[in-house]
Amino acid sequence: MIGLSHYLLVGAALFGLGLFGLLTKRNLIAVLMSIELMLNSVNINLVAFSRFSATDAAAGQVFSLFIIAVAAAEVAVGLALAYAIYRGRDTVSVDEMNWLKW
Amino acid sequence: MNFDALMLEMAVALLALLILVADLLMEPGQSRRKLGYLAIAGLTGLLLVSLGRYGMQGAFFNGLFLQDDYALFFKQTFLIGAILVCLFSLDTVDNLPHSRAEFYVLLLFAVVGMMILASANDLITLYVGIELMTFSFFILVGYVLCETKSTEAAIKYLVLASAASAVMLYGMSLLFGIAGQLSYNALAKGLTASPALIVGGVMVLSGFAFKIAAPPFHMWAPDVYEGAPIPVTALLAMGSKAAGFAAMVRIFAEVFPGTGYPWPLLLLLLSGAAMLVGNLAAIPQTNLKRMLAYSSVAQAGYLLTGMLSGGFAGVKGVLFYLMIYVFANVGAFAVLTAVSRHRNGETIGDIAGLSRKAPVLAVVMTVSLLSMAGIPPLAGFVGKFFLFSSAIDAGYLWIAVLGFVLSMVSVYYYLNVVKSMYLGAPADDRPFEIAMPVRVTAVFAMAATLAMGVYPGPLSQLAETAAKTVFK
Amino acid sequence: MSFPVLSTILFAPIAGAAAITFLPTTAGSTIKKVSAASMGISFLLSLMVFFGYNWQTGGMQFVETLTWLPEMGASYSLGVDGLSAPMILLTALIGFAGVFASWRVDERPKEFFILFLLLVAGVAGTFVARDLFLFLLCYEVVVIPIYIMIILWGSSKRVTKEYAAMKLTIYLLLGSAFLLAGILMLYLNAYPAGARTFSMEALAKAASSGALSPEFQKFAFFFVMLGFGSLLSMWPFHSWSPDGYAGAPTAVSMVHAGVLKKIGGYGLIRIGLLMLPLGFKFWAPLIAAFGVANVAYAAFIALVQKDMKYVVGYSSVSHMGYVLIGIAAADVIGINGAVANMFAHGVMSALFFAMIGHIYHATHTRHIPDLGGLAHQMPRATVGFFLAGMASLGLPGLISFVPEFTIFVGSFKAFPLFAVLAIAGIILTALYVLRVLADVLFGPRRSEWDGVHDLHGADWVPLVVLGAFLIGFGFFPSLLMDVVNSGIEPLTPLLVKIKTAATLWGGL
Amino acid sequence: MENGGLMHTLAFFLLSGITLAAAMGVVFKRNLVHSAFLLSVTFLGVAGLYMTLQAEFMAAVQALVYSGAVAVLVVIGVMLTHRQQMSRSNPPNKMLLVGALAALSVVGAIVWAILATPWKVGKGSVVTAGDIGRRFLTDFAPPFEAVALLLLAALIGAVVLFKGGKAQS
Repeated sequence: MIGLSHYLLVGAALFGLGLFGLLTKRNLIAVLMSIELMLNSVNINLVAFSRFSATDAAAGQVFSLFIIAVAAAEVAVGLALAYAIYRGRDTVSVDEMNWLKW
Repeated sequence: MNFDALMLEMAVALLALLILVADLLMEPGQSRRKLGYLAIAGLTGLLLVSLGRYGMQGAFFNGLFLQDDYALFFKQTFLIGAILVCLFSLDTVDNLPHSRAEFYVLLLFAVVGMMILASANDLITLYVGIELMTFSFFILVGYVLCETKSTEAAIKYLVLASAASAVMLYGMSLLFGIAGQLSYNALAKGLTASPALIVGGVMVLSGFAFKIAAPPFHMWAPDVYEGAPIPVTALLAMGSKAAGFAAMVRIFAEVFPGTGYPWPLLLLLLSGAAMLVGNLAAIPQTNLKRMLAYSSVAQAGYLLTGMLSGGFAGVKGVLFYLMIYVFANVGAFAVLTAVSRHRNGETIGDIAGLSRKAPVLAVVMTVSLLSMAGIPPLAGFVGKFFLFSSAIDAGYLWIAVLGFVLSMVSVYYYLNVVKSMYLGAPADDRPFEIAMPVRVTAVFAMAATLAMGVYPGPLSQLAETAAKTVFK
Repeated sequence: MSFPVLSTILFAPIAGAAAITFLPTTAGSTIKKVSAASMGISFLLSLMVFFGYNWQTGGMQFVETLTWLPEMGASYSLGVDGLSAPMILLTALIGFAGVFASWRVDERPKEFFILFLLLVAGVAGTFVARDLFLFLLCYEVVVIPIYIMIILWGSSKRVTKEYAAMKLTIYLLLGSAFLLAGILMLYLNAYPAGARTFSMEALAKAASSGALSPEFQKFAFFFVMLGFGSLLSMWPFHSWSPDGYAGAPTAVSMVHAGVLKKIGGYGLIRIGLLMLPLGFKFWAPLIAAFGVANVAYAAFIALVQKDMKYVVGYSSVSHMGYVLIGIAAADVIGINGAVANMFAHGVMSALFFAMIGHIYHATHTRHIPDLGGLAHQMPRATVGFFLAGMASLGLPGLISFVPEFTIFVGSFKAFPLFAVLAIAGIILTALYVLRVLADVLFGPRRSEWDGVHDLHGADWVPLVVLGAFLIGFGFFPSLLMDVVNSGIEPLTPLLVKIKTAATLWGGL
Repeated sequence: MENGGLMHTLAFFLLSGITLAAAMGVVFKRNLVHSAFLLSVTFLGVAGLYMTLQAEFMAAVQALVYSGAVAVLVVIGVMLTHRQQMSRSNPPNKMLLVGALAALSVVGAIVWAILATPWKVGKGSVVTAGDIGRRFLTDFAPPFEAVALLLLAALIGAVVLFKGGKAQS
């Protein structure tokens, strides 16, 4: 039978994939996508907890809605920045951002 | 809905919207300085109003939003910081290529975020407060888009801050899983010792460590400080740190103590690492913004010692120190703004000979830096006194000794700046122009640093009253 | 409340400094006059304090108390006793002489005198404070002005002035870091939360009432010893001192060697002995051993120095060894001698540095082999130099004979071996002092120094005031010793009580 | 979907398989456009998982906001900023091994925490959209308003940054 732990493990795997992408991706947009994966794993956790164990179940889903809203805004700002830097440099590779030490 | 509880936050938000609307009504080419004055006047008015709000205790929105002296003290810290930053950024903003009014708007949004953080009593409010502050900073950091450095710093900040948020959120989700609720009060009751608590707690702590720039999550600070426009750096240095501590102290005072794990030990490690890394890495820096960034890492370390004892004495030290850190920081960055306007650079070579060109600014810089180092009779000394004595009192003698020794080591790199200002030859012969607001801010910050060092009584009492409200 | 004498001594220089900030940079002579006036007020009042101090009744006199930080237990409270009266006189005396020794500073005089006055005020504050917090505040105030003064007006010889200044600053600050930790421990352990106080009397009472365990005292005293030891240039923490003095401008060397170092000895007695008596007793043999190392090691090094300032720098390290031995003897006579010797050494080293400063100003060299026969061209400076030299080797009839003798008498009982070694050190002192005097002042006339100026105008002031004390207290030692004794004599019960307390190496 | 049945089990494994496979594609694909589309698939998979958790409202929001808005935004971003060869547009950097080790150790810690913790299963309940809406307007009113400000800030920010990017070129 499928229980809480199954969902949590899926979340953990998603989190790990996101973290791996965050650490190893060169392209800024790819890095942003990896972060989205991590945030999704958080949401899976929250919704799973609110379904299976939470005393205040609604709070978990409210939390994940907030996270979705913020994540959407984050992508918008991140892409605007990516576009800005692309206009200046013709690249969005994180590795090539060497004005400052990474 | 209780509007009174949210009064300060809403007022700042309305002020921001007012500026946004006023900007639309103004001619495109017109100077936006008036809007800056409007922001300063509005914030000052609110600061005065807030002075009368001490002693108002209460939990609103089902206990998720707290109104207490602790939150109020932090809100005043943010207001003071924002007022001073606005004041010395007037000229910087005038010279922006575009979107001048939006600068103030975003700055005010950041302040709203910090204020929410100070009052947050549940994880959602905490998260949203953090994000509102951080989002405003993403944009402010990247504000000078003609400078690739600025954009790059913004991207780094965005990526790293979002990643830190994701890690923190994951930790929060585990805490939610254990306790089943999100408010601090419920968490305090519901958190039971379990592996998930360890992992979740560490992840939440990592998120905070990022906000206060404590190692190993401090790597963003030097780059972002260097890339961002100076006023933004100033606000980031004190605001992000103060807001991070505001939320962190509350969690560590209300949620974690009952869980049976030795959380202070983690804070101890974090604090020692921050002091060591910050002070040692600051030594070879030649760019003053980077130097101040590493110095702010070290300050985070000092501040963390105040949380070790888990009592109000240490928290009082944290509050006191954050307030005076605002003044020291504003002093240093205001001087740096003037230097940067003149030389278009912020290295130790650019500041050379400042004592001949602008003796007042050189004195302000010296006083601010020495206050950060904790040399009496400046305020930083009293702050460190409170922090370290609370640590010793709680039995953590060696971290205090380390703190004392490293703050004296920090004098080395601060004095290198002083040496450059007093001994170095000026790099050019052009007359040094100081805008009036910058001069006023700098002198005011220095006077405050001196006054609170010689007579810390009122501020320390205020901090003590505020700290006591967290420990009910 | 009567006229606040001590506050005036403390704030006259600060007021002077504040007045100078409003003067234009170019008003060099006005700046100097303002400095001289403000230091003059301090000096006259400190004379009044010293000679007005009633040593027959003893205890704290000229007391002033204001509430300051009640929630921390700190108050603004001043007072002098037999221990601090000589020290405050010394501070004002050297500060006053220092202003005149700097009369020829023409480069950025405004900054120079502001910093100098702040420095003197800070030092004065440490000696009149009856509150440990006030003491700490004043204690660290002094370091930063010194740093800036050395880098701006100092001179680079063997090492650059930047290096010398940084070394001095970091050594002193690191020492103060340990001191701060030690004092904080003391403050936190002496009384429970809520009743905590920085009052020196109350803290001393805590120790005698048994609130501080012997283990704690040993532990805390070690920190205090590191702090005050490095300030006093106790071996092996002494190496900042010769470099620092050599790099510093004359007035700073005078104040630093003359009074600032003495804060170390003063603190060891006032804080170390009175507040942590068992810790003091425990570490006393080590302090005495370090003291002997100071005497012997620094004297040997002084023998081979070629720069006059280094000779006097090492000589001051060496003299501090006597002070350490006297204090470590933990005996009324020894401590009497140590305190009096601090005063004596302060006066003579200040005179030394003032004269060296003058000779350097006139000849532009401090290199001993380059100099010689200056008595022909500079008879007045020679008198000063000679006086200081003779005092340094302890000639009877000058200020330091009685104090040094007292130290030996006092320490012989406690540390016979160390006392003998230290006496032997006097021979080395005589050697290096006489060598410098002979090589610099005497010998054949050298024509290259024919045109140099001797002391004139303001240069007289340091020689006259410092010389007066050198001779006056030499002929009438009781003027000094009676006051000192009135401060140390009341310690007898305490000293008797710790006589049998555990020490590091048992009896040596 | 009823909890515990065979359908539920099947749906869970299918959806989590899709989700994780797509997520792996997001991370390991060398072509950024492919990654972006797979990201959309991941989001839809997660929406499906929400359905199995009886969180229909969440699933709808996930599908609309994430799969709809965010994924489309990402695709637009990719298109705007990449005009060179797409096939190697998403290369890894030199930290593959370090990154893998770090990610694995974090996941290891999390998995340990998940498996070793005795979760108090049973108290949870199904949440309706009405519950959520009520909470938004009562308890969570301050963060709700703050998020509104945040979106406004993001809007302003996007405009400012876009304008800046233009001024620069």
